[in-house]
Amino acid sequence: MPSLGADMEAGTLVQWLVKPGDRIKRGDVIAVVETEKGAIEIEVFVNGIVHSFTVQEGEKVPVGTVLALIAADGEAPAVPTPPAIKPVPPIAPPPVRPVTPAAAAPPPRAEKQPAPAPGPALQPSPARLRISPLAMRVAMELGVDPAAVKGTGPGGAITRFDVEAAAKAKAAPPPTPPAAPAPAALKPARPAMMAADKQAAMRRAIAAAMARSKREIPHYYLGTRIDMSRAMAWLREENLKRSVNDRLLYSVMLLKAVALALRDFPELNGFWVDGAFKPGEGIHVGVAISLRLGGLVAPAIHDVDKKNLSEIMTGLHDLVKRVRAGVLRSSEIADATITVTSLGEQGVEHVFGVIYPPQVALVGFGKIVEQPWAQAGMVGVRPVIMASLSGDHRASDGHRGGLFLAALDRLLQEPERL
Amino acid sequence: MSAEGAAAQTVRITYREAMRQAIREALIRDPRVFLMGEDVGRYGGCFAVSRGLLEEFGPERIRDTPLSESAFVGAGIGAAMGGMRPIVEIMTVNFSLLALDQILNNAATILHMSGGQFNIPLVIRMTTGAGRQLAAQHSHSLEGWYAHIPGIKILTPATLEDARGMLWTALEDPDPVLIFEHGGLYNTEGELAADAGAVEIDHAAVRRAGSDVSLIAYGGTLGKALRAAEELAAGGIDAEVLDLRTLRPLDTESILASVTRTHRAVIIDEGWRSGSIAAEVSARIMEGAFYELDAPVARVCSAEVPMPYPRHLEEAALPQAATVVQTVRAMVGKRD
Amino acid sequence: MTDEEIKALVLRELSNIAPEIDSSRIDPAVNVRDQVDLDSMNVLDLMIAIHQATGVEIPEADYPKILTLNDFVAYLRPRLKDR
Amino acid sequence: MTPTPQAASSNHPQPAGEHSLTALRQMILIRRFEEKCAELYNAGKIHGFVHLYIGEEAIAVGVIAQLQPEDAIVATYREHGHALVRGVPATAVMAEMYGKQEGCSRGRGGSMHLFDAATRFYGGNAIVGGGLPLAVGLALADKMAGRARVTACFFGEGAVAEGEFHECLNLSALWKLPVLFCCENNLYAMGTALRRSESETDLCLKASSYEMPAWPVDGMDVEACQDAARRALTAVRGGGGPLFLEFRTYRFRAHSMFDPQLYREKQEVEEWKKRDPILTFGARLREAGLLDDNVLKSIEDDVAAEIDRSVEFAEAGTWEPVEELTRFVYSERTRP
Repeated sequence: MPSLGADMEAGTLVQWLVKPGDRIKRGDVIAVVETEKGAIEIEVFVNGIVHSFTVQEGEKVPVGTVLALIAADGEAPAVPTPPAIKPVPPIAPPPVRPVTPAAAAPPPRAEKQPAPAPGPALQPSPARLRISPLAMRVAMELGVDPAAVKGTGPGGAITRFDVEAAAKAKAAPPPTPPAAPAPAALKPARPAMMAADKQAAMRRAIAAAMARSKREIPHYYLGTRIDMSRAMAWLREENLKRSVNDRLLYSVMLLKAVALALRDFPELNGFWVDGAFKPGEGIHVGVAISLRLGGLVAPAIHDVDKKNLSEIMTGLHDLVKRVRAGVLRSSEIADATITVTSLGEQGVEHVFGVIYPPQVALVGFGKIVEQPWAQAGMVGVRPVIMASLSGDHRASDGHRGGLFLAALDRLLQEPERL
Repeated sequence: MSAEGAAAQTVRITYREAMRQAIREALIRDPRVFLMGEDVGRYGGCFAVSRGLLEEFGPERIRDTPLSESAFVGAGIGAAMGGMRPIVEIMTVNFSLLALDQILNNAATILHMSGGQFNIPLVIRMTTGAGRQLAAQHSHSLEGWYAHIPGIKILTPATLEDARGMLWTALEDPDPVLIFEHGGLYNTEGELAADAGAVEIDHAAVRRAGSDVSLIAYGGTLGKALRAAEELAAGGIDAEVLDLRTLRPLDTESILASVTRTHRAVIIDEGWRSGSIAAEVSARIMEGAFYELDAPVARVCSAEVPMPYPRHLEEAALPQAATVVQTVRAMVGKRD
Repeated sequence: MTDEEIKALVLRELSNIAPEIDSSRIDPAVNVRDQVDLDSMNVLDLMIAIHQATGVEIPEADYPKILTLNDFVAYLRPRLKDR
Repeated sequence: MTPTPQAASSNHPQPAGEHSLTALRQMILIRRFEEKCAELYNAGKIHGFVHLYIGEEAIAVGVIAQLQPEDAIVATYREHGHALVRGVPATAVMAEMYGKQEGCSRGRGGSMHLFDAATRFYGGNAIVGGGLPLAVGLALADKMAGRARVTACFFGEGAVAEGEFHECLNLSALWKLPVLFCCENNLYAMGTALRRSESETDLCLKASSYEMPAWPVDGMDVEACQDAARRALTAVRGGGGPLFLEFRTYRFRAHSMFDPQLYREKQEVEEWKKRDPILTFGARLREAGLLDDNVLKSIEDDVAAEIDRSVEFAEAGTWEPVEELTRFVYSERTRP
């Protein structure tokens, strides 16, 4: 059972996606595990053949428990010789919990016993976490899960400083942005956690994060009306050219415009950690997605400023699907450098959001409504959207925030350049 | 020592004078010692280190040689085997290549080839380094090359104390010792204890204590490292400066101890980066302090180009304090 | 395709998108979005699903004409008449 | 100064009995020892490069016997004969050929690096020309210390093309150092004939350009070698500065063990073999009534026994433990 966060002690194996005898290769998703944060796909890091399951669907087991035995490639076919396989003891303190983009952690290591019984061997995980050797050591000492630590060192590496900050934060309010499971769509073979429990767990997580935000972050709020006529006209034309599978939603334009505007306002893109602002390594826009049965998550689309609209659309589409299926990757939960929330679908015109700590800004969009619009002494009717910025006054000031919204407006007036 | 005592006992002196005092002291203390090299006598030394010594000690002990690096370096080896304690001066490290055969094939190997029968108590001094617009045949820093060779010792005095004190210790050493004097240091001036004398040559020295990063330097780069440390201090980064002093044998223990204190290391080396002593130091840190590291080891070395003549290009080619500062900042990240 | 088949198809795809709905309680004459919480992504997903199931591609410009279940039937019927 | 042709060959006064037989025995010892080495090389007992002196024995025997115990010798990689004549025990030389710990260089040098402190035998230098600066230095130490010693420096004619040859002849002449330069001109530097590598093939002319006496000597005639060496040593020891002897000789065997000798005609080798120093000297001794078959047989038997002992000694020798691999890189001592 991989550790998917510092606070995770156990998980429920919801579903095996392979069966004994299946040939698997590095990168395959082999199981789904249910945690407080939702269902997580478990990826393998070895090639081989599934030998046997040691945990059955529906079982809740501690982190570190061996879930399955995999015979490495090239070994004798998996003869059922269980005594030859020595699983690691449950909850052995995981030496390293490397979590690369996919949240799946490696299958735990089992040792190959020497002759006589040539049992299948499990491979150690080659997954890498960008963390300094010292930080790793300190993380072990402080009991911090490095996978949950945001790196600020060279190339985004996790340093001792980051680990110590995370340890401090852990001692105080919950460190991570609210992330929640989506119980509705997932149909586990044997539901392990009752929907009500999950709801409650997610509610607690949101409560902690939002309370911390309002307690710690001195918010300022700015709003501006943006004429969307050019953007919407361009989008209509564009979508005419596209098949239904490739059509764009206008929210994709908003995400791209936010990301591009952020390039000139780095103080809005990043984190307030341990009394200092740490700029984000990229522009990873968290998209607030509400769940059908309540609650929300805000997973990130990475490097939005570098993606074209189609790529963002693909990312968004995929994200929404998986959020609602309850299957997210931990990097998507942890990496967002800013959050965008759009509540226009619900019909509201104005949104003033609460910043997800440790982020320092949130951009809100309301509904596009037709409004009288005066320009150059003439009054006309235009589709208008209300854009707002919730800023952390420790990291930025209203003046810069205002300039950011103005930049956002300018970008949306040239939709063809997005 | 009381403050007034200390003040009373220091003298203002240049690196060049400190070195000259060291040679003079050796000539006085040990009749086996003599100085040999190109223009060490009448000319007074290419960098004026030996000025006045010919008059004091005579041509037998202050020997001008022909421009025959291989012959007079080899003669130094032979004389050392014959019971003398020669100090051989080579004008610059670039010229020492003409004597590389003698240094590597003889000085460094005879003890071993002879199964321990013949040791070579020889000291070879030479200038190294750039910074004086002397272009590509007088400016290189090849001490890292020499440090590759087992059988010899490599000293790089960077301070007045070491300029004054390393020579005697080197002369007492039973094996060949090469002393690299950075040309940019001769005119540096400062206070030196009037009774300054021999110093040990086995250890690196912490020239400035710090907790955030270890700046590992030697010879000509020590000053740059110290300047960088001052600038970093103004930005809230507390750098430790370690002076390697001896490049062979390297004081690995002190290097590892420093990195264990600071968890980050930047090595500043006027040699070219590839295959440099900086590379060696870095490798030792990996081998011995990997789990202490909070960031990859960084190196600030000379650009991989023969040293150009114009000042701006020379400066661009050399490690500079500003580059060190930049490197450290990127490594440490933003801090309160 | 009969009207009932079309209705069933739309309801099936709608259930995939919003599993919590009780499709038997959808009023065919009332705006679907007033009965089911659908955002624009859900609407797009529904259009894609219908396209995949029937081959009919509904242009964006026609979205305002298709608000109720009955509207879907009316819109799709002539386009599916030979299938 | 021009070569002194009168020194080219001796007038062969009657060989003195005991002394002459000793010389003959030494030449035979070298010859048989090296023949044994070739055999042992083929048998896989001796490895690396092995350069045989066969044909040139008269030079080592002629010169070294004239040296005093306190004099020094610097030789080349073709130095088995020199070591044996100098008095390094055949056992220690053979053990060194084997690489055994009981070898004269503790097995660390092998065939090319025979060293012996007891007899002031300074190698065993395998860089052509590289030994000359050592000899200059050893002589410099003697001169500065006021000791009436001479350093005999052997090298092949190939070294004449090296800069170190010219640097050292110049420096030693300039400083009037007591070096006896013994050039063993066997006409081929490996496979390159002298006439194919030197514009001026008169080596004495080169040496005399440095204002030092330079005499050609018949290197196939042990008495000529003895005579020239005796007179040269007297001159050098008297403070006249260095002296250059060119011994004209020929090696009968290949340069090293793997050498098909494509560079010279078999006929040429055969011609020179007629002048085999052992045969010609033996014939003269017979003429003088100092040698007959019985005496020769007893010499040969005695030599064979000595060589057998050396092989037994080497075979019984010990391999240095690998734990001691890094000894003799630096002198072993405890520092204060």
